[in-house]
Amino acid sequence: MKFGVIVFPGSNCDHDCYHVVKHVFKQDAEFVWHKESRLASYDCLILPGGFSYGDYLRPGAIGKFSPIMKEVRRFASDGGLILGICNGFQVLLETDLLPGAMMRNRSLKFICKDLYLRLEEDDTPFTNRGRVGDMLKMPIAHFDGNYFVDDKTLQELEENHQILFRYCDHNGDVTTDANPNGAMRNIAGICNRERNIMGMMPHPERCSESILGNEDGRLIFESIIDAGVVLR
Amino acid sequence: MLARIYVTLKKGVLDPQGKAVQHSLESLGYDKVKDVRLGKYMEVKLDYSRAGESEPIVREMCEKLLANPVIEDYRFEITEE
Amino acid sequence: MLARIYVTLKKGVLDPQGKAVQHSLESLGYDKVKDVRLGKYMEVKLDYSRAGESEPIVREMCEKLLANPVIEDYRFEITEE
Amino acid sequence: MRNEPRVTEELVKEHGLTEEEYDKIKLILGRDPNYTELGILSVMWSEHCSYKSSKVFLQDLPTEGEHIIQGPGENAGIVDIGDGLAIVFKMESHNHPSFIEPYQGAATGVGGILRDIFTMGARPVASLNSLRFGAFDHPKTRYLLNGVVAGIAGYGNCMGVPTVGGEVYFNACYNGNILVNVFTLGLIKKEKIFKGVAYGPGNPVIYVGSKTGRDGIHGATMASEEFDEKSSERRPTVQVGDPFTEKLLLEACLEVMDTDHVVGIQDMGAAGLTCSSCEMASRAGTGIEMDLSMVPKREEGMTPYELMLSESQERMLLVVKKGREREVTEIFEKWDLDVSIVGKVTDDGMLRVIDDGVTVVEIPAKILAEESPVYIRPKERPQYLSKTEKFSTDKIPEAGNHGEVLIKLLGSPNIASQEWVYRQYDHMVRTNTVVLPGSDAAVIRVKGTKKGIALTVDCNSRYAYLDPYLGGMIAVAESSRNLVCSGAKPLAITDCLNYGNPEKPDIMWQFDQSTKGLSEACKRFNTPVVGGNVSFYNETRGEGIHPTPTVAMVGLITDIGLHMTQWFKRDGDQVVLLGKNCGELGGTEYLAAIHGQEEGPPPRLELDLEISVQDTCLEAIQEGMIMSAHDCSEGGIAVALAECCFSGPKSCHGVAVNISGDNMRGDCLLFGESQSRIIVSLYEDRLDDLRKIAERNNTPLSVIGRVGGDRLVINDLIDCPVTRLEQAWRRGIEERL
Ligand SMILES: Nc1ncnc2c1ncn2[C@@H]1O[C@H](COP(=O)(O)OP(=O)(O)O)[C@@H](O)[C@H]1O
Ligand SMILES: [Mg+2]
Repeated sequence: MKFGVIVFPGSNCDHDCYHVVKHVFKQDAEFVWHKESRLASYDCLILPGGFSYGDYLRPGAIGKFSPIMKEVRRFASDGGLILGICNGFQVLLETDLLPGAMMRNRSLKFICKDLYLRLEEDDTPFTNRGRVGDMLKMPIAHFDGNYFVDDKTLQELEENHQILFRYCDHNGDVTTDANPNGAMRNIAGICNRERNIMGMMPHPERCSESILGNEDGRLIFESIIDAGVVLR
Repeated sequence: MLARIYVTLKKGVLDPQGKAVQHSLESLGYDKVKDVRLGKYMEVKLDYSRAGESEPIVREMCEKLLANPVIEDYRFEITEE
Repeated sequence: MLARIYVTLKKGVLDPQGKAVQHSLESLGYDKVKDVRLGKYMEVKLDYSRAGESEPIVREMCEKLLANPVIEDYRFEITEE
Repeated sequence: MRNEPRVTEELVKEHGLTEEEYDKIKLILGRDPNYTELGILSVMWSEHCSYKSSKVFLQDLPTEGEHIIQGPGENAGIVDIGDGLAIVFKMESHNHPSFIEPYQGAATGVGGILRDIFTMGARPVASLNSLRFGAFDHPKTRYLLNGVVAGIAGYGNCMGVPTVGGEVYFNACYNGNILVNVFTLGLIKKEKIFKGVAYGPGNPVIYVGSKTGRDGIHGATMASEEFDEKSSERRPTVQVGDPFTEKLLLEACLEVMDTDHVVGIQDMGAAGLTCSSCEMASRAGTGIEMDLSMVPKREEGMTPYELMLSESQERMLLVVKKGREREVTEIFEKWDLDVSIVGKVTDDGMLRVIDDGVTVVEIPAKILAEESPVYIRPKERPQYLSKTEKFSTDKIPEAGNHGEVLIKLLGSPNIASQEWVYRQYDHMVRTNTVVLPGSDAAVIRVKGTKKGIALTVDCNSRYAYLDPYLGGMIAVAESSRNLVCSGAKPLAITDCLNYGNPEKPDIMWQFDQSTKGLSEACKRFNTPVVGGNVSFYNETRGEGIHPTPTVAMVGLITDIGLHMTQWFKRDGDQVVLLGKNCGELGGTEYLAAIHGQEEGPPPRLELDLEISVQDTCLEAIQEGMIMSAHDCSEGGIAVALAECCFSGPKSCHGVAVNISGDNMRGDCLLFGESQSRIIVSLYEDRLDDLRKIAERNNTPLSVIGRVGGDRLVINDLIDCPVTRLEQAWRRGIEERL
């Protein structure tokens, strides 16, 4: 499979995402500079974490105008797979490729730590390797992960099974205490209605190698690679 | 011209920063504080000679970039500098 | 009463956020933009009945907490809500 | 000519130059300096830039060794780690700015140290920070703590460089003078090292990065003065960090350095354009001529004085090969950075600055960079020592309930979990962090090799206060012990030497003593000093801080699979103590936190014993025979054992041990801070192997107990549920905020 990792000025998980798909999962991978106005043929695009444009103004707000985003939209409407992680998720929200917005964490502090996610949907290209109810341990590292969306859209997200991950405790229970940032209904990751775009705040690329002490993130990449094979 | 732009959180959107400031004010002993909302204030200098000219431009800038319509409202005034 | 408070960076203090927004507006084609400065806007509701009463209090709140005197200036207006 | 103030006696004094210094200037120049030149000379000859009080005392530090590629003198030190790779690291202080504006002060400190690393061509891969605040209940402490931590997070996180470790201490001696020391380590290919040199007359000098504003003018002189009420008036000079621009600068510089266009490069730190240009010229034995009209400016009407002394952040100065201007400019423009050719290298050794066609500065670069005055300031043993030395344990009442004391200690801010701090730092970005903050040392892997690098920063300044020489030694010994506990062989150190006013003989004595101790220990551990920083004048209204020689040490793990962590792994494992319990109470956290005293001689350090304990531990880890290793530091063996029980990321373990010390009091045994002790745990059937290693190294070894259950049991002194201990420890800092 061929992955494209979009590099915005200020992206800083671009190398990590590249490393994972290229060296851990042995797939093709290329960096795509944000000023490009043409997109080569990729099977999956990753919008990596970081601080595009310093997160100045709002996270993801300025990144949405990068020339490459036009192509990303076209890629999306053609059904290509797009994975937005952390800041990449924020860019997808600002671009309206996914619904909602990110606000400052409830604690008003940056939070970097491992926590647990409950897998809510296994019927997507990003999660097909798992089963609903699976618990995954993954790190978060963000300042703005407090997901907000209006009530109507929230209901649609629920009804259309677009909520893929929720923050949960070590028993798998989705509780207020397990919510690290104040996100509505403990939402940690969602997809679009067509299910080819996913955004998530936790970092699967940080937990896909045994030397890093946690491999739960592999599920995401393995799912995508499986789905990619089917797509072909 | 100078556009003064105010971006505030929509009614109904929880404002964690405002809450935190309110809390700090209270703990400093300001017991008459009933509510605090935090927003952004921007000053944009524009090379137009009339307010009327710049108004639609500023509106567009707000819609496109300066405010996020999912969570924020905006308003602005345009003055000579 | 409602205090509207504007906190801006002191003159001469670098405003990275404003700079980034300006740059972005420029590359969106708004070539008349000459300068952008970003600040904070706060609305504080106070349980006083007269503006005169609340004024010194608001000033004090600004000095103590709401503005960072090292790099920021502030100004405010007080109105009935 | 322009309207510049006339240089008067008054003005010279305001610039912090003494009469003798000014006479020397006149002698060298053969004339009076003008206003701009006075400004330039005063910053370059300030304590901060010139090390005039410390130079002679630093000469004895060991700086060479087998693997050392670059010692002090460049922007950072470089150590060979094999595989064609080297590590580049340095530590810097940003104490004064952080006290004035904690967020921006700490943030720009991080920005500065990052530039020091990537200016050598290295990609920064990990940072550490060492923070010291006043007493927790001091009215400013919380504000400063919040601001500093947020500032480090704000800058470092945005840059995508993980902050993998550090330390935080609280002590009333820092009430008016906090310490913010930041460290960054980068990775570099050995054949791709860049230096700050302006070789080749005729080569263009290029400015890149943020525009120059009136930021931080006289930052360097500020760092060379005591604080007083007037300090706050200097506030408008506070620099604001722009990590986004720095991130662009980092990527762009690494891209440029990947070509063969660059001759030399240096960041603009303290004293901005002045310092970078004269140092680059001086190192190469050349001169530099600059035209100020070409310098990108943020504000109108800036004078030569302001342009030359501005400390605006996120700027670099490059010398590139003649004819490559366009290629270099294009790369920087790709990254949306301001770039401008501001001058050229000359062969006359002068720093020459031209404004509006007029030469406004003409001073030999060497004079500025290398020939500052040097002082051998008088030193004298401080009075307070004769008081603090009179300490006797007998005067300390032994607390009744040791379990309760342990709980109190675990919850005290200097021992409690520092997670509140490091949770705000992205410590995992770059996916190299194998051991996250929370163990004795952080460990990162080196992608593409089997290797790992361990890093730690340590200093117990209470020890240094009570015995500067010993305190300096212990800072090195403890760093080394922390690295060894993570399975690494120590390689080298960088330091930040933080002290009060060097013009006072007792401060100078502290400085001299602790530097000697540090030096002695570095020689014995074979860990040369490859760079560092001296911060004097950490005083407010005459009150100096404790002498604080902070040490950051870096070590190598040849097989990353054999890294080690501090927490117990399995019930049933044997628990072994390497080293001896001597029960010293002087200078302990117990004495300070429970009895409110800072007295006594600090614990002794026998270097032979220390080395033998470390050798045994490291060998055992490398043989793969042990499961955990933790050193005993603040709070003694009781605290160390408790941490072994609950500090791991998975479940807690209990432990029951029997420890001995000849007839000593319970509190001495439990909370004394004898040096050279490591607690390891291992499978029972590896005990004999461990014994053999210990015997060969002459290391005292005692099998003290076994992992298991859910309580911490020490002799008949302590018997407490681990969860209770853990809660006290986890909440210690957060509860106080
Ligand atoms: N300011 C900080 N930033 C990042 N990590 C920190 C900081 N302070 C402490 N830590 C981490 O918390 C852990 C405990 O610190 P400390 O008690 O000083 O350890 P030790 O005594 O073994 O040196 C270490 O892993 C350390 O790196
Ligand atoms: Mg320590």
